[in-house]
Amino acid sequence: MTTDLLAFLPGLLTAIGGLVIMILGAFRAKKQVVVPSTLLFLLGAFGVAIWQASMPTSVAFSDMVRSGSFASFLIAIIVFAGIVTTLVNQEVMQGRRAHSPEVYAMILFAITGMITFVSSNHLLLLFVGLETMSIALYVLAGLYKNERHGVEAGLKYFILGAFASGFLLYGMSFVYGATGSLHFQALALASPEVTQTLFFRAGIGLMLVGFFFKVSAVPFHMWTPDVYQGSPTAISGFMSTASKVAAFGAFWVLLTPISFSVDASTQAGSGSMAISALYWISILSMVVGNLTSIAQQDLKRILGFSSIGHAGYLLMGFVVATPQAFTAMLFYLVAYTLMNLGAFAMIAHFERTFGWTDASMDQLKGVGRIAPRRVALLSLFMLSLAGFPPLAGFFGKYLVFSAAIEAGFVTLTVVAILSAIVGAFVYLRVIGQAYFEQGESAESQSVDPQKGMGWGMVIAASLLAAGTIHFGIDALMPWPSLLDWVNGFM
Amino acid sequence: MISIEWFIALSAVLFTIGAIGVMVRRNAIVLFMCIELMLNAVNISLVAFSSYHGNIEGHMLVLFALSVAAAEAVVGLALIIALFRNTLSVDIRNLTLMRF
Amino acid sequence: MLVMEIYAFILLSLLAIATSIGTVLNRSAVNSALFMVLHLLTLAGLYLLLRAQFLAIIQVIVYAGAIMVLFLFVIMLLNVEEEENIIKNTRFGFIGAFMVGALLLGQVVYSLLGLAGFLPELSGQAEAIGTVEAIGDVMFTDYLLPLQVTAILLTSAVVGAMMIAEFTHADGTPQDVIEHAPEDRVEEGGA
Amino acid sequence: MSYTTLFALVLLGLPAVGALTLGVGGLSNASLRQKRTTFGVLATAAVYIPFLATLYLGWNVFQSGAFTVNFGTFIDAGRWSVDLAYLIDPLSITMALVITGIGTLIHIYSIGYMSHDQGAWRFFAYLNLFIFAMLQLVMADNLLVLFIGWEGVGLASYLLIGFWFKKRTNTNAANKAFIFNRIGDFAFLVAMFLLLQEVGTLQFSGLLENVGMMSQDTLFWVGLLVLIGATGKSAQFPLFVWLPDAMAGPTPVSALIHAATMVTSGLYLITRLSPMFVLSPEVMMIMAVIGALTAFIAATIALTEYDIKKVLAYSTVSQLGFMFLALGSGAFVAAIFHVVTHAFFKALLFLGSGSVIHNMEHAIEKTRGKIKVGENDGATDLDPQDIRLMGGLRHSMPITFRTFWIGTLAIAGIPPLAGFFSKDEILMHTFSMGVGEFAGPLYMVLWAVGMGTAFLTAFYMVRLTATTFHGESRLDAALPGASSAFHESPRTMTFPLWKLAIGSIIIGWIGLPNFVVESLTGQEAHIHLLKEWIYAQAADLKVTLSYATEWALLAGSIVVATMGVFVGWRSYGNGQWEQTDNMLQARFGELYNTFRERYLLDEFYEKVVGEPVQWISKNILEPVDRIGIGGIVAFFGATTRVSGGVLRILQAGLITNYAVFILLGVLFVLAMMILGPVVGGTP
Repeated sequence: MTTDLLAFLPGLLTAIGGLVIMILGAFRAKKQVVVPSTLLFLLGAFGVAIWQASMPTSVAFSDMVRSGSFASFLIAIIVFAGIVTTLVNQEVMQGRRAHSPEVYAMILFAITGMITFVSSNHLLLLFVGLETMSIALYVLAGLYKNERHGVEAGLKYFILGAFASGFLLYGMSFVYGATGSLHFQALALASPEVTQTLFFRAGIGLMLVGFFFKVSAVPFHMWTPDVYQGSPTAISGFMSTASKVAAFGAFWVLLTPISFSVDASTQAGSGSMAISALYWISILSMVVGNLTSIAQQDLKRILGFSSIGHAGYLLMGFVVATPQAFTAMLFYLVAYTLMNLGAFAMIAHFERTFGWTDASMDQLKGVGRIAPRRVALLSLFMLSLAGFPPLAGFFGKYLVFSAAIEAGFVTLTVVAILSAIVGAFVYLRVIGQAYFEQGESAESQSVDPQKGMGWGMVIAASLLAAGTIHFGIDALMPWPSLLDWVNGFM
Repeated sequence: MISIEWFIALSAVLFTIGAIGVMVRRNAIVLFMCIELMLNAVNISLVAFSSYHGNIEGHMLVLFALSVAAAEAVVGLALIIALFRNTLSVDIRNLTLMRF
Repeated sequence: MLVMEIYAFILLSLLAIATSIGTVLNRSAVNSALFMVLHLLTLAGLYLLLRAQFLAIIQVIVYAGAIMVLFLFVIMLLNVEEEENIIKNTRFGFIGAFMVGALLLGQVVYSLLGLAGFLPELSGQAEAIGTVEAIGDVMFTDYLLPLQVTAILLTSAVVGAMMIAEFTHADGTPQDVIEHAPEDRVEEGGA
Repeated sequence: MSYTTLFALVLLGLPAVGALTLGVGGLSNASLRQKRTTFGVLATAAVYIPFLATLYLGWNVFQSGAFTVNFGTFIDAGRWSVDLAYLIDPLSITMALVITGIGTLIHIYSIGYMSHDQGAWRFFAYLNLFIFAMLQLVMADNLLVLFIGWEGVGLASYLLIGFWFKKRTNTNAANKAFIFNRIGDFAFLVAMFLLLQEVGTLQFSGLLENVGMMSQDTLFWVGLLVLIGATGKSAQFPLFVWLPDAMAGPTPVSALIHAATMVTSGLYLITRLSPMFVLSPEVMMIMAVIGALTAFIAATIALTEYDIKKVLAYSTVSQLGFMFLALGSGAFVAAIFHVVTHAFFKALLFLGSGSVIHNMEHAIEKTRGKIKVGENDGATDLDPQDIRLMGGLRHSMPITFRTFWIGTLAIAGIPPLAGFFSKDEILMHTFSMGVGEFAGPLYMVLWAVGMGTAFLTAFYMVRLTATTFHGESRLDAALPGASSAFHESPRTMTFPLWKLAIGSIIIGWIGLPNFVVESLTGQEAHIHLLKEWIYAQAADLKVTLSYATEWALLAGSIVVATMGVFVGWRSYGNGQWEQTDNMLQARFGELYNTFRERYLLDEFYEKVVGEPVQWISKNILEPVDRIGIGGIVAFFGATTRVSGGVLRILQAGLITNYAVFILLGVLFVLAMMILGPVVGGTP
């Protein structure tokens, strides 16, 4: 029992943390108490996850949950995203009516769900974890309940999320029907007679739908920009990174053995078909995500569409499905988390500092003159998202693309590079808007431009910026790099 | 004895009806009920598989899906109430502030 | 006995389909919800046919009893007006939705072809696994972690629902749904 | 760490350190930014010390041959890996000497030029960044490191063109340069992937040893893609339109980046890969045609321009065209030779023009200060770069005047100035190809075009110089009394002018034609120093002409250049630009107008590329999300539209639509899973 609990310690810590914060909230605790205690629990979970990541994979709770290496590594990323979100959120939401202690309880519950989701070894636990995460996120998305934008974001996310999880559950039932088990291992070891039935294949297809929805791949992406726009900005950053890390990690473990261990050489198993579906969805996501972002005027929507495009690149890893693609995907997840969180955090900060009513591009005009250093930070994250060397985003893209080339997916890579070029234009437009355009200075002057970043923002932004730069070049450094570490998971 | 495909076919029909409902209804509450219809259709197939396999895992999944549905209902209805306070209706056509 | 089961299945499945269509097509949300309750009851009957006694009971108590009552309560609370005739207003959308649905059904049924002859008999274990004992047995051993996570899920759902549904005035005092809703509506009608 | 490694580190690292120091220093403290001279001196040091390091390394290479400096593995991808390595050989040393040497002079010049600009700190940081990236580019031992430098110089160029970003046209120019470069970069990237696929390495020595492994087709495609990459960066037809606009940047930038160094990086790349290119005569031919075409088109446009920097910009494009013609004719040494000589005289001309513009601006502003408002409204939009307003500057700016003439004669190809030797060598190679077997007649035509362009070059350069410096001052007509405010530029600006002028005179002597001595002594001669120095890297094709022909060509070059200068002087010598231009316009009519309108290339891009792209994104991509992503409209189809009134429920933003899309996606995925993979799913 103790070993079981130890294996699930990060999840345990965040769950208990959530309950504690909830109780603190009930006793009307001050933010000065709530935020540090949230951080305390998260830091504890982070430390445990990092420690566990260096250990080999083990299972606990009667084979229900995995811990160690890969799973713990992803947990660490998720918890890191939670830490940054807490730091940013406590600052940018200050003074808003929606800023109650329960927000942090919900963040912790969401992280508990993600941890369960990403480390599950059983479809039932996967479903429960996913729903725990989703329900907390529905609430967080609808946090600005007094504004129509907020309610709209929450309700859209909720209805479509419930709709998509219906498909996921249906797929699980089909797979269960075909194999008679919900265990990942049982699915992976299912005989070819089972896996080649239409029924099993349809089940995998329906489960893919649930997965595609969570990572917002086209055409399951429509909710993404709307929800990111309407949610509190720091929360949007959290949703766009942590929940995707969880989904990619969980489904990698689930899907790759099932769909690819099948006799793919005969092209008759569900493997090649799953690859085919993933292939086209990946292409669609990259193309639609990047192209549509051109026409956007709202920064948060731009990031929404950009995250759709990034989901396309990450899906490439699923298509290629080699060990190299696996490490590339893990690296890309780290890079993506850092730069996307950074971009959202900077936008959240500007929204607050300059009193923006929305995050449209026009607001950014001339900000580069008032706050050059902060815009430089934003530009750093944007450049990384665009894939400029030597930042983490470039190296991640490079790894994914070279893995695809190695495996012979030339067309896919060419499409990816083309769409990345299109995407780069959008990010540069944002930077250009901030630096080269004249702003209506009257509006900007009404706020004190010298009002800088608070401690939370400073810590968060410097962590993210340092990570974005560091992971772009750490493979060149003499000391052991992230890539070496990640390689060890295979 | 009834063969299992009848149960699965029934679940497919009910699932489809629910899905069609999601596409045609405008009332957020009814729309949500249609999603519940879909979840229940899944439950039938799960219970059927479980009973025919003689394996309890399906039953357990239904049980947990049921509690998840309950939780979703709570949050969903809360969001619908919030929508009503903002727009004085539960018509999802009012949810088009953010688009394009 | 066997023939009786077949009759019962046909009756229940037709009822289930009819009530689900009723739920989808009814103009009034209240009627939809009532149809839904009926639907859930027929499903409970189907569960009994499948020897899942515990789930049948839970279906009636939790789903039909609790969840649907919550739905009805919200419908009554908000006192939403009936939708205009949904069939007429969205005729073409409806045809389209129907076609998409038909395609989906076609695909699923096509994938079911592989099921012919697969699991023809109810398992002998079916009786045993449907009982409270069997479920309770595994619930607190093998499924301990999902159970605990579900507890967190329900907690967060309740807390979240309170955060979302509780409205406050600018001065921080709670605001009642009903308090302003009808008046506003009158104003709207007057304007 | 050996001394060579240390010096290589200094050479490659110091500009980066400089850029970082200046950038961080300037960002951190507003009062620090005012110390403009300090910034300038620091920046100059960060280029001058590398110059000395390059000299040391060059001496080493001369003594003991080429070597590589490896700083470890850059990327290890299992089957192949890329090192962070730098190649120190005669070719890279030559380029590095040009970059750091001319870079130093231009940095010194900038101290004076930017002394009144608030953004000087930024300027010097960018300049150092550029030097750093450019050195990465030329010293790289493999294509990936080169590509990093390639992108880096693009970035620095973008930043510097848009340096005065408050003016809309400047940012537009910066964007234009960026976008046109992207086209080329993309082709280059694809070429890199192809090479990696075919050869399995990006390292130059590995690549060039294995060129034999590649099929003729692959060679052609790789060559063509690299050529397109170079076309973008080196401003060749049809991608050259960004370069004239890039003159929006400060003049030292134009001199350093857009004349002397960055634009030659395409040439450097092709020369570096020359053993590969000579195996593909088709690509060589395309290259030669592009070069000749560019040279001619740009020269004709330069003939009609009135903006002093635009003339020089088009002249740069034209000279780059000459270099491409050289590459296409297999004259790789000559191309690099022309890069070196051109770097000197074009930098000289640009800095001279900067000096003139500086003077004009000063005069206009000072005089306008005296005029009462409303008295002379026409004076408010005087363009200090317009040569029609200049004239007579020889009296007030004697140093600029003299050095500018030296530059003009050098570019015109008057012996024994620098331009003569390199240009003559290029044309000789083209002629030699013309009597060769492959596409001989075509090369003959190209040679004729080259000779014509050489004449035009001399002609328009004299037009520019004479109109600027000779005749009477015309500024007085627009702004009375302005000419009295003319003055020579400060020492920091004239010092580099003199240095460059001397360079423009003597630098050509490193490439004296061998045949001159050979035909006299009858023995093999080695007076072409540059060829001796870099021959191992630049796989020059042999010239197969008799000494008599070569002498004749030499004489022909001299005659053409002299004719150009003479005719130009007769037409413009006394400042009679107006009559001559009108006469030319009357004589050539529509042709002249075509030159004047720059062949309508900008309009062409606007219409053929710009507008369709805008149209697509506005009319197709934008509504894609709005009207419900095409498919749904198509699916619900015409019936929906015909019956009308229902369309609003399909508008995006509506959950229903989103659900429909999810369902369509489900149908798609299920179809894929049930019916089997669609082509493309598996490699």
